[in-house]
Amino acid sequence: MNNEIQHTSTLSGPSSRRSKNAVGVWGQRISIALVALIVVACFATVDYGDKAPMSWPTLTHTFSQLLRPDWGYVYDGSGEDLVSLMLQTICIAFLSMIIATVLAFPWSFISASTLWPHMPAIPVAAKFVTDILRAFPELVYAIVFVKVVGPGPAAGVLALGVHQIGMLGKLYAESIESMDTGPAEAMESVGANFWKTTLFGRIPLLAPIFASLSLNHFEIAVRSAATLGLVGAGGIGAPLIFAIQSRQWNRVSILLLGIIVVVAAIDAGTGWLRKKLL
Amino acid sequence: MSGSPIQRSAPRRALSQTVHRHLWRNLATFALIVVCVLGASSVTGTSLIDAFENADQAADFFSNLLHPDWPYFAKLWIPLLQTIRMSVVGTVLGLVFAIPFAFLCTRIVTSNRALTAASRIIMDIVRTIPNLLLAALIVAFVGIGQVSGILTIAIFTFGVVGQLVYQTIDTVDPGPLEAAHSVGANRTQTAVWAVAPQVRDDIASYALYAFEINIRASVVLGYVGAGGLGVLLNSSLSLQRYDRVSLVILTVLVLVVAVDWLSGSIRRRLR
Amino acid sequence: MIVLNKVTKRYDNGTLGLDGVSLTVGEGEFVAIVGPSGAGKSTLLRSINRLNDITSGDILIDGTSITKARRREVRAMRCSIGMIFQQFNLVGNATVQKNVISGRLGRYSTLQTLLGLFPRADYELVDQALATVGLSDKLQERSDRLSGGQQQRVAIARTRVQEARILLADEPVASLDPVTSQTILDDLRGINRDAGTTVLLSIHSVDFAKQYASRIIGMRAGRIVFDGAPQELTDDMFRRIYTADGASGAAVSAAAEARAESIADDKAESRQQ
Amino acid sequence: MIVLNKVTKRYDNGTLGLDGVSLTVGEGEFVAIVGPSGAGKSTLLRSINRLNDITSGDILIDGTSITKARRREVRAMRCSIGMIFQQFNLVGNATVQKNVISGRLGRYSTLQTLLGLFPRADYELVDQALATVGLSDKLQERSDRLSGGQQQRVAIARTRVQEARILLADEPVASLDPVTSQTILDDLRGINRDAGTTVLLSIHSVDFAKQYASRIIGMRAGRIVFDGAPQELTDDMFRRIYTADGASGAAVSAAAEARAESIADDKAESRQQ
Amino acid sequence: ACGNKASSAKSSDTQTLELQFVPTNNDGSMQAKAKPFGDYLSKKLDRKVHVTLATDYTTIVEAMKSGKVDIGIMPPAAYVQARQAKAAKAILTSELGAYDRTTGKPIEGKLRDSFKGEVLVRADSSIHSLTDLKGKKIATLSPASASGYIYPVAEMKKAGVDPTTASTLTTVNDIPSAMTAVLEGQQDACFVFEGARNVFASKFSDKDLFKDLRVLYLTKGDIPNDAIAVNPSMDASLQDKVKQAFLGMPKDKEGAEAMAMWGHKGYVPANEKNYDTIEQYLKLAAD
Ligand SMILES: Nc1ncnc2c1ncn2[C@@H]1O[C@H](COP(=O)(O)OP(=O)(O)OP(=O)(O)O)[C@@H](O)[C@H]1O
Ligand SMILES: Nc1ncnc2c1ncn2[C@@H]1O[C@H](COP(=O)(O)OP(=O)(O)OP(=O)(O)O)[C@@H](O)[C@H]1O
Ligand SMILES: [Mg+2]
Ligand SMILES: [Mg+2]
Repeated sequence: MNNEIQHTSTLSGPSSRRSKNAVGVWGQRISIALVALIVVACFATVDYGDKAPMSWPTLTHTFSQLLRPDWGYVYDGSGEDLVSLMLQTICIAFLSMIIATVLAFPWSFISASTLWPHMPAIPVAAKFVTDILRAFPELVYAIVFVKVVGPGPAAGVLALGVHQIGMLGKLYAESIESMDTGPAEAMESVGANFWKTTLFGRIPLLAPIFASLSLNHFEIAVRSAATLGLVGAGGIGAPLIFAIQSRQWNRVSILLLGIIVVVAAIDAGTGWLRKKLL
Repeated sequence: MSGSPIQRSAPRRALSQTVHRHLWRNLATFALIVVCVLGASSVTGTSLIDAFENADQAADFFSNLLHPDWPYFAKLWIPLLQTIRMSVVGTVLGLVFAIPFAFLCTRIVTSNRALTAASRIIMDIVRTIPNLLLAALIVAFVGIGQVSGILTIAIFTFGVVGQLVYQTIDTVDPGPLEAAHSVGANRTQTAVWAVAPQVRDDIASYALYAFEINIRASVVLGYVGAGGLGVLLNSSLSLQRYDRVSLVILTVLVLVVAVDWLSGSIRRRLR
Repeated sequence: MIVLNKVTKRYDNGTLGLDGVSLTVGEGEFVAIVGPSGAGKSTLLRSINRLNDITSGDILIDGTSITKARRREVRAMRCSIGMIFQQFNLVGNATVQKNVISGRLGRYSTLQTLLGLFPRADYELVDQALATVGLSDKLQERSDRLSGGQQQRVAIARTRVQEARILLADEPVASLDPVTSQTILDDLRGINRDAGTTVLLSIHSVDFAKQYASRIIGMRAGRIVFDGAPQELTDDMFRRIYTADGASGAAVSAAAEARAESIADDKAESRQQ
Repeated sequence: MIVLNKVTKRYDNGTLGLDGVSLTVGEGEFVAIVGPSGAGKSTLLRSINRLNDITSGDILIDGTSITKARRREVRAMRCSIGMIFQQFNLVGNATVQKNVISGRLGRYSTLQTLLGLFPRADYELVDQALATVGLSDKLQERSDRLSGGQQQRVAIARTRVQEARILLADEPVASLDPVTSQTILDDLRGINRDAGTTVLLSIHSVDFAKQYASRIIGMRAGRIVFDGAPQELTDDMFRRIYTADGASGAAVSAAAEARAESIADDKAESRQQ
Repeated sequence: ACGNKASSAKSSDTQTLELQFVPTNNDGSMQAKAKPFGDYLSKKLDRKVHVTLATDYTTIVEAMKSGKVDIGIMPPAAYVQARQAKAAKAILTSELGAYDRTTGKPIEGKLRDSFKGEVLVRADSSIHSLTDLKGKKIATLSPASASGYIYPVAEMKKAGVDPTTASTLTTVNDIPSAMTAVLEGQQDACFVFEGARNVFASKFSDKDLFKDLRVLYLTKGDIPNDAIAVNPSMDASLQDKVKQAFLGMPKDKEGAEAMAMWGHKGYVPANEKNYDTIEQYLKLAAD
């Protein structure tokens, strides 16, 4: 259908354009085919029989336990109950999010390729740094920071914070790359330098996006608290892991409930803030 | 210029009429954040000075990683392929469910507020469950193995990508949506025709972002008997074989860089 | 037939977009809405196919209230109401072809849309529409790579393929040169004459309004201040629409009054020849 | 003085935006650029302050090449070149005031910008500029809550406070009613006469171009096809600019030719009176 | 004046002690409570003791190396690594309840400072000796776990079967998962600690672990219980004080309660020799 029309095109441009497009189209098709092939191959080679038959008694037992949360654990004044530990977890997650935001924010401007049209090497190098930060699993950071500041919430804060610089840095940079450049262009046209353009033409548009990405990572940090339990870095992680390992589903259930409540609250906050900033 | 009435009406310009219109509100917000940060640091006992003083300990740890055990790669590549396979399948499964669900979470495909709210809550809960717990629950139901690993990854991806996608949908340019509405398109058509093109490159990059997280998540998934790089990382760590840890991390780094490059090139193409 | 009954629209921030507008537009009319910037022209057009919910009053399309209609009904009604937007509202990273064919979305089933299976005849319709606006060569171009006027023409082509019975056009020729503008307006008049489509357009050029419309509505500050045949739009009327008690800023009004007068005089002169 | 020397701009997708344009605009001139949609008017204006990099040729501003200038120099040069964009380019979620004062960003230090400490006189300048365009009452409104014409006027106010020596305006009155258009154009002429600012504007209304400009440039398909005083823009010339070998689609050109002729005739008639 | 003030301040010269507990086997009765233990020790040692719980073996070794943990209660394999790095010195070993080695049931009132590893198979399985495990699927714990990996693997190698090449090893998170996998037939055997069936019996509502699972093999080597280790740089008098505090715990109501939360029944002085076996086995299992 489309071919018919392409002949009637009157402004047929130089022939090089057409061949370049053709290469682009073929390149695109080949890469799509390749990705599809990989996906299909992955799906095809999984051994789906490699699982135990669902055992209904286990299922019902687990669920009946999950539905009977251990309410006694919510608060007992010992400082090792859900409320106290959850508070600690929230503080860990919040601080790590702040650290990550504060550091990832400037870094994302260095690693956004659209801001460095004349020096493409800089964003590539900056992105590589965030890639390295992301390549280390959280657990490794946790071990390192326990070694540095000793076991406790402080190690958790640092571990999550450093890990999230890499994650947020990437997402921030990508949103800078895909933002509307019109307003920034207008600032540039009055002779504003990079900083002024950014302050007036970019940050107002990016603020809501960055804020919601950061808040998402606040939530992710709350979830990651479980990993911190592995190394004794504070929060609800350790009790959660102990409860899981010993199949104390009613304890798991109350801990999970705590996390859900907190995350839902953060989520509500996120929504409100996004609406305000948009 | 002929603005005399204005000049008269604004002989003195209070700060509140300049760009500092919300100065006090903004300062209060800032102060609140500072207070929260201070409060949180005292609860957690975080002190950056302490961290910097002991930075040599971190250096000590990382110096262990400087000598990768290259020959070990011979044992690494099968778990590597397992990890990639698990991540690919898990991510794709998660995405397949997450994208339509993300549309349900916004007011674009349904006007039923209750449905929207319910979808968001479901997504919240799914997203909230820590990986370790998710893995434990799934193992309790379907036993250990790859399938459990894939299910864990898929559910996690569903939660994370779903949220990112619905937040992106909330911020698309409403113009094309209006245009689609104005020709009588129903909500699904609007979603497919006016929203999807605007968010497709974001979805692509979130998908790759999730894929990347999933590769690292296999560290946790090693626990469910799903194999993969995670098992190697964990055992090398606990046996203090840092030369092997280093090789595993380097492998992950290569994957991360590759995914990042892919994400960048897809976005460039779509932009 | 479009009937507006005491329609008031107040935006969330308190601005009064429409202030008790009552209006009846008959089948097959060609109505031009003129008025100063911020008068409420866009608000009026957008209320008619309910892209804006109105605050009070009622709007009837062929006797059915669109303001009270349920969603499915609104959708069905919109199917036959085409709209050209002031800001074009194209999907920037989709091709021109995709943007144009989206004008027919209301006719396809959801499944068809998902799969992108549209009849060949529709693609031909797209080609024709693009030819009418002179953009055949941009069929597969991304729409954000077009010049302002070209984007506006894509938006017009989109409405053309919709084959609607009512056409709302919000400044369809604002970004177009005089010759292309005429082509487009001639085309709208053609649709109006041949298919009996009701056309409601907002337009800044009073000359074009007079040349094409069978009826002109003048708005200012959310109210209708003139409603009549083109020849009834006297210089006095012109002055009343465009100048008055400071709807677009008190400071400007005195100067504007003078200017409106001079424009009116010009017109009077050129009419005398 | 602006000198363009064999300037060619080819977009990444192969489209030729400008095709060997040479042009000299003297200090204090008021030049209107006319031409069909897609002719390259926006491309030309955007090349002058280097928002577009050009493919070949050279552009000199007061003897200095902006195409070869280093970034700091470009910035300094842009400080004295104002630009009104066809798509406004406002920051949608910032207030009108913030958008307007951003026109003076080139003059502030970075620290000042960071803290938002601008001189009181500048805020008054903002108020005056908004008064000139009749938007005093929208000072603290978010700019995406404005009507199309109001947004265009905010963009104009932004350029006004810049107090530039050269003004590039890309269809500054496209979304404005005739009276407001005249106000704006009068204002531009005032700046041109009083401060000696060079004004280069693209405009679709040939009438306005003739009325205000001291020189008219006609473009089509990336080339300059007319360059002369308003009175030299004969009907024949008009025809040559707007119709010819199918740059905006062959299908439309025959009809357009006829139409251009009729417009030209109209003009001839009205001039006779 | 300033210096005087600082030295006279009561708490500044007695630094907080950092104690981390990484349990060997979470036997289900363990509670994730650190406070009571910390409070008890604080009182006895007359200085603040900060207690944390963790499950990862690496951290405690690294943290002891960097001096950020002063007292570590850790699994034997981790202790051996810390000892090699000269970061830890065991002063005590914990005591746990003993098991009857024929029935697998606990023996009332009897304590032991070491335990063994178990290889479990399905009761109806055709596997009857270690060599039968050739070509079979085995669920193991982390390769740093003494009972869940090191001991059984080392002893299998001694018996002539190298499970790392001849069998398929699958690492799992926790013992219930491993036992479920064996019960469901996903795996043919699993490596657990002695008494695991007893400990987790209550978690399997529909299965009788003693009927459905059979002990194929009990490791020959004894695995010492958790080591209570201190930083070698700690001054001798403090080391002694710590030792006495732990030894006194079972006699003290408060202390006994704190211990019980972690499943410890008592403490005995550590014998470095007991840990040498692990060192050998670790080498054997690793290569
Ligand atoms: N970013 C871009 N990428 C590719 N081609 C472009 C781009 N911008 C403009 N063009 C093409 O360059 C040509 C000139 O565009 P330009 O915007 O200069 O036209 P114009 O004279 O301003 O038209 P209008 O009056 O419609 O605004 C057009 O054919 C257009 O399609
Ligand atoms: N989303 C909105 N929120 C608040 N106020 C709005 C919004 N959209 C428009 N307005 C206000 O409503 C009034 C009427 O706007 P409308 O867009 O209908 O004007 P218009 O006649 O189309 O003007 P123009 O010719 O400039 O496009 C204006 O004062 C405008 O500021
Ligand atoms: Mg409008
Ligand atoms: Mg243009």
